[in-house]
Amino acid sequence: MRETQAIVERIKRVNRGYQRLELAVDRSLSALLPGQALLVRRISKDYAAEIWHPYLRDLWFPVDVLASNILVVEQPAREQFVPGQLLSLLGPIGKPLRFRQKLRNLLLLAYATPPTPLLMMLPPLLEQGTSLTMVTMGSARDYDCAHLPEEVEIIQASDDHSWGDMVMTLGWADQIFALVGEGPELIRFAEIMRLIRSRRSDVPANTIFGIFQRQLPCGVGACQACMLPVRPSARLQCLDGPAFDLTQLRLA
Amino acid sequence: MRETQAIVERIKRVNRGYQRLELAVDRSLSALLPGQALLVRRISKDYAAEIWHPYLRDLWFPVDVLASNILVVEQPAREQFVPGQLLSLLGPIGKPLRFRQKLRNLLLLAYATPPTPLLMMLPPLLEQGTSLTMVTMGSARDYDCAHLPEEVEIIQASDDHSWGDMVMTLGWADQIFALVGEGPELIRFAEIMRLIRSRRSDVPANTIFGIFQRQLPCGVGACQACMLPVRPSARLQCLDGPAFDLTQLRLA
Amino acid sequence: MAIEIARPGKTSLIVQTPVMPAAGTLGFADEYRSLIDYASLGALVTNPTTIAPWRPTAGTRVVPLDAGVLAHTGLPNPGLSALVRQYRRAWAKLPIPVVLHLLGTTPAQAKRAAKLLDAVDEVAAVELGLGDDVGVDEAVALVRAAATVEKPLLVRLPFYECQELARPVAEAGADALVMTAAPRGTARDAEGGQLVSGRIYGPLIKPLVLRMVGRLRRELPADLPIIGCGGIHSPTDARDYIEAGAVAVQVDAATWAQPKMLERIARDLGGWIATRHADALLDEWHPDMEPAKAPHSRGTS
Amino acid sequence: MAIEIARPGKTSLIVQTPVMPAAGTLGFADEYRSLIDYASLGALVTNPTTIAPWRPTAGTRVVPLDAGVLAHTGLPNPGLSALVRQYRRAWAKLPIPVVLHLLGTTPAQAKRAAKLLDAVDEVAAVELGLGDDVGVDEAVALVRAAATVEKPLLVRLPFYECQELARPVAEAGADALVMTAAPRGTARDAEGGQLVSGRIYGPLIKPLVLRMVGRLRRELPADLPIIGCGGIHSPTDARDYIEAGAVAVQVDAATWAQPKMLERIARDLGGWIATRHADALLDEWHPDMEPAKAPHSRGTS
Ligand SMILES: Cc1cc2nc3c(=O)[nH]c(=O)nc-3n(C[C@H](O)[C@H](O)[C@H](O)COP(=O)(O)OP(=O)(O)OC[C@H]3O[C@@H](n4cnc5c(N)ncnc54)[C@H](O)[C@@H]3O)c2cc1C
Ligand SMILES: Cc1cc2nc3c(=O)[nH]c(=O)nc-3n(C[C@H](O)[C@H](O)[C@H](O)COP(=O)(O)OP(=O)(O)OC[C@H]3O[C@@H](n4cnc5c(N)ncnc54)[C@H](O)[C@@H]3O)c2cc1C
Ligand SMILES: Cc1cc2nc3c(=O)[nH]c(=O)nc-3n(C[C@H](O)[C@H](O)[C@H](O)COP(=O)(O)O)c2cc1C
Ligand SMILES: Cc1cc2nc3c(=O)[nH]c(=O)nc-3n(C[C@H](O)[C@H](O)[C@H](O)COP(=O)(O)O)c2cc1C
Ligand code: FES
Ligand code: FES
Repeated sequence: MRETQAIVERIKRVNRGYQRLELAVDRSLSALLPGQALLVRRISKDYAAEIWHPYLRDLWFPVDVLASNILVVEQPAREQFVPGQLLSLLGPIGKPLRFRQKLRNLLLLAYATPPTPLLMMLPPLLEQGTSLTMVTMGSARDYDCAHLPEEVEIIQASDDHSWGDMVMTLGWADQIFALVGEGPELIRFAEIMRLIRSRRSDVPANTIFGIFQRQLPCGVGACQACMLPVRPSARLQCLDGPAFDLTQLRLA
Repeated sequence: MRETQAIVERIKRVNRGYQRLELAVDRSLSALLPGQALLVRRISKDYAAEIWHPYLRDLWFPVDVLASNILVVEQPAREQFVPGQLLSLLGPIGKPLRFRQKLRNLLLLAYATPPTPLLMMLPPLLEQGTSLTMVTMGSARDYDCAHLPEEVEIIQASDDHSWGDMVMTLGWADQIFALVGEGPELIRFAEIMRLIRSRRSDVPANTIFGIFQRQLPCGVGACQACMLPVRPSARLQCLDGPAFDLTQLRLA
Repeated sequence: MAIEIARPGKTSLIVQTPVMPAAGTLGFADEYRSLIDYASLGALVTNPTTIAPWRPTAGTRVVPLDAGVLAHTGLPNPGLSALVRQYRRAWAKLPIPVVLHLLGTTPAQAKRAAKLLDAVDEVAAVELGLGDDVGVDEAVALVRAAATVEKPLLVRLPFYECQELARPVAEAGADALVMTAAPRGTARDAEGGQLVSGRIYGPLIKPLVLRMVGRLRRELPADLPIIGCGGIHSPTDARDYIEAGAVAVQVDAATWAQPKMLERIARDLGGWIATRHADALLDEWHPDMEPAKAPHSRGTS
Repeated sequence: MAIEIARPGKTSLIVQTPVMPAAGTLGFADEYRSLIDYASLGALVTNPTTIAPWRPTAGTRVVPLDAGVLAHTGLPNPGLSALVRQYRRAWAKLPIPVVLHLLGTTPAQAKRAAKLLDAVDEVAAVELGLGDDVGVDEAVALVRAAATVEKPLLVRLPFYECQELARPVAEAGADALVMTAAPRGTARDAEGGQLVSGRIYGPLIKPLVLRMVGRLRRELPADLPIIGCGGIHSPTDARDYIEAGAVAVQVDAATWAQPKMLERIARDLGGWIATRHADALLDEWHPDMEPAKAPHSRGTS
């Protein structure tokens, strides 16, 4: 965890709603792994010209590491960036996702959120031969996946959150990572768990993880605003997350 | 007085510290005259993305009208603008400056402020044969005048605010417009009046005007935050200004 | 939907749209005529006035803050009689009721003002402004004196003493409470370099006052109308006050930065409340739509 | 320049730089070690603690506001004994004194905490946090109970009751007053969609609290130290508090957005006050300069 500066080097539109930014970053950040994030704030050279809106840092999950000092992030196209824009980065935030050894089938669920935090894992897992399925549910279906690696199977769920082969997809998955957005996340994750339990008899521990995307005030375990009701005792998203075993979460 | 939108069309650096912006504006603003100003706020197309910092509108005195819908303003180079930037303009604010009929010698004083509000009058007065002298005092001397019309005589005052030919310049002037910045303006204008009185025996009414540049919350006479202690009764900079007869001002 | 502020033995104030300017921000009459459609508003609340003329303070000041501003004017006004002479024609021409904001100075002056204003048909209601640091006893005496007016009496509470004064002021005769005046604060004047005090405006005032409104709505008699005022900068802000229990809102300094915002909020809330009562979806109203046509029969609720 | 908070019969708290974090923002010990040089600060003020363990509220929430934020955590902590066991080693390693923030719950618990903390050498002073809506009597009882501690007792006053509580709390045994806790407010939770309440942080809090500090500095006994806390986001903000009469400041949520700001303010104020006492010009100190070397003989004032 350090505070470093970055520069927006290059901006490329990847689909209707999103753009990718290449950031020149401190080399220490090239060790960042899937699941780890950055707390980002736009800054200017003139320190006295500090702007306090937005107040808290944004949480960005990079989608790629291009070189030892180039990270790629995906941002909504409506956010205005220009090459040369300076950023202050706090990070890395959180722990890398932990994948099963011999991971054969990985299922990714994105419900009412762009799947950005899931994207960084795609290339390395494909390379090691993992079969990847991503199901988009609710407004996540609006996300245009054309720029993602074509080996990833993309399934759009129907309005009732089901999809063809649902029992099979859920049953075959060695591991599931779920992502939710818009509205109370504990309620959303509870919906996901109900969905899975309704189609899959056994839901063992360490199989289904929810990835949290709360806005983090401090990112270092100090403010305790990111505390989550995990068994046996509450945990912090910023230090222990972003992924928590959904069977261990006290859901709403 | 209306609220209209403008677009930054073109940006040109004019000297070390300043840039000129060409603004595409509503045609009604091409009738703007020297002394009149605009209350300006940066806006975006997305009305919900309203940013409340800075909170109040900036007061801009245009320096030129290029065409029926192009105004030119001069801004510090450190302010970042890009072509296409949208602005909301309230204006025109204030009354045009009133020049003597048969104005032969006009003296302009800029004390600790860039002389921007004085610039719009230069070309039309030169054209009608008025002889123009501008004295820069204090930090106004840092303003690089190379881009101003060369017929304007520029004098840099010395540290004690005097200059060669001072008695003559002050005595010959048919009218004087003074501009002050940084620190309490009533005190600064009082200094200017002392300076003039010390070198010129008669200071008749309607000869020496101070141009005020207070930040105006409303610009329409509603908030009364721009009230100035003028005789016989207080006046508003936004409605009655920006120029007030310094002999009628209750100075600090 | 109209809001009626009434009390037996008094005339009523009927506000067609629950949105008005806060005293001190929109002037004495129609200063904003070229920028705002007054017909979209529920009422005009005038700048503060006093029986005696008040002159601007020597240290008139405006201090920009992060996402806000400090303002200090001394509340200049020509005194009530002169003011009425000066503005009554403009008031008569306005398409909305005029609420005259009277600064609470002394009970005797408040009583005199009440008498004077009862004779001014162009004024539909009086809003009494209580100063900072006014004690409970002084506040009660001022409200009692002002309540001799035959028009509805709104009382604007100071920010810091809002909680303490609300109930005694209501019992002393306020027909509605305005919560709250802009809080006073201190900032460094860029011009003079010293610390100066004044009224503080900005969006961050909203969560503070919204909480007070919510709390006091639960504590005060249900039939006492509360008008929310503080940091409203968007239709959403205004709706939050209504949801917290306010019958109407006053928008303050946002109008300076974005004159159209007041009208936009007024249209949104006017439309919002009308459609809500008709069981319509919120989405059917968009702030950029033209004002809704008045329903054929417009009752008072 | 060092500040000493002392009282006969008590140990002293000596703060070398008049800048510290506000309780609740920097954690319990060295959570910010990779981002902030603790040696630049005057003291560490811990997150709020209680005798009994407190769990996070079910509705933990962070609501972004215009130029600010609402936060509500429920102030989770493992209870004082467990907390001391967990953190005393980390406290011992810190280069600055530790001020333990104790939430005022009941006088009996405050007394127990006082006794417990007197046995913890790693804690240099106690800061008692008074809750919102605490009455004068309850506040006095809490302060009396906490003042049985042999270490210096700072008392943090709630925002809305600051004026009312300051004198009684001082007379009940506070060795210094912290003005103030973050004000509570209400905002619409983007997540759940309802109105929720919590602590409000942002730069616009500063002018409000700065005014209180200025006023109370003039009213309270001159030898009672006031520590200013509220909306400090820059070295200038902090200097304004010192000029208004505070002996030191606490920086709150600014640290979350800009961790280096706390250190920057600490260096600026450390340097500023040192040079001011030496009759040097303000300009000789620049916030980006390295911390000044400690003068050879460093007295306590
Ligand atoms: C207008 C309005 C509408 C609201 N609507 C909703 C809603 O729809 N849904 C929702 O979830 N919330 C809602 N809230 C928020 C919720 O009602 C508040 O958190 C609660 O009412 C406390 O508000 P307060 O202002 O009294 O908070 P505060 O007095 O600041 O108290 C803060 C918290 O501390 C707790 N607390 C205070 N003293 C003690 C004590 N001695 N022991 C234990 N706990 C204590 C309170 O319960 C509260 O949660 C609303 C609030 C308002 C103002
Ligand atoms: C720490 C600090 C340092 C300051 N330093 C300076 C300084 O160096 N130079 C400077 O010019 N100012 C300074 N001020 C500002 C000036 O001192 C204040 O305006 C004055 O002290 C009133 O402050 P207040 O908070 O009591 O204001 P408020 O109580 O909010 O009062 C606001 C104004 O109304 C006036 N007022 C209140 N009641 C009445 C009444 N009944 N009749 C008539 N007028 C009334 C007050 O005089 C004041 O000007 C400073 C303020 C503070 C807090
Ligand atoms: C009882 C009372 C009497 C006042 N008398 C005068 C006055 O005669 N002239 C004046 O300019 N201001 C007077 N004031 C106004 C104050 O100086 C102060 O400016 C006012 O409360 C509003 O301040 P603001 O502009 O910062 O909101 C008076 C205020 C009060 C409360
Ligand atoms: C006397 C008192 C007792 C409280 N007891 C508990 C408790 O047992 N558990 C808890 O989670 N919060 C408890 N609270 C905390 C409140 O619910 C509230 O969260 C706290 O005051 C801080 O709120 P904040 O996080 O919004 O600042 C208590 C508060 C007070 C004043
Ligand atoms: S973000 Fe502050 S503790 Fe996790
Ligand atoms: S700026 Fe509001 S009255 Fe002049």
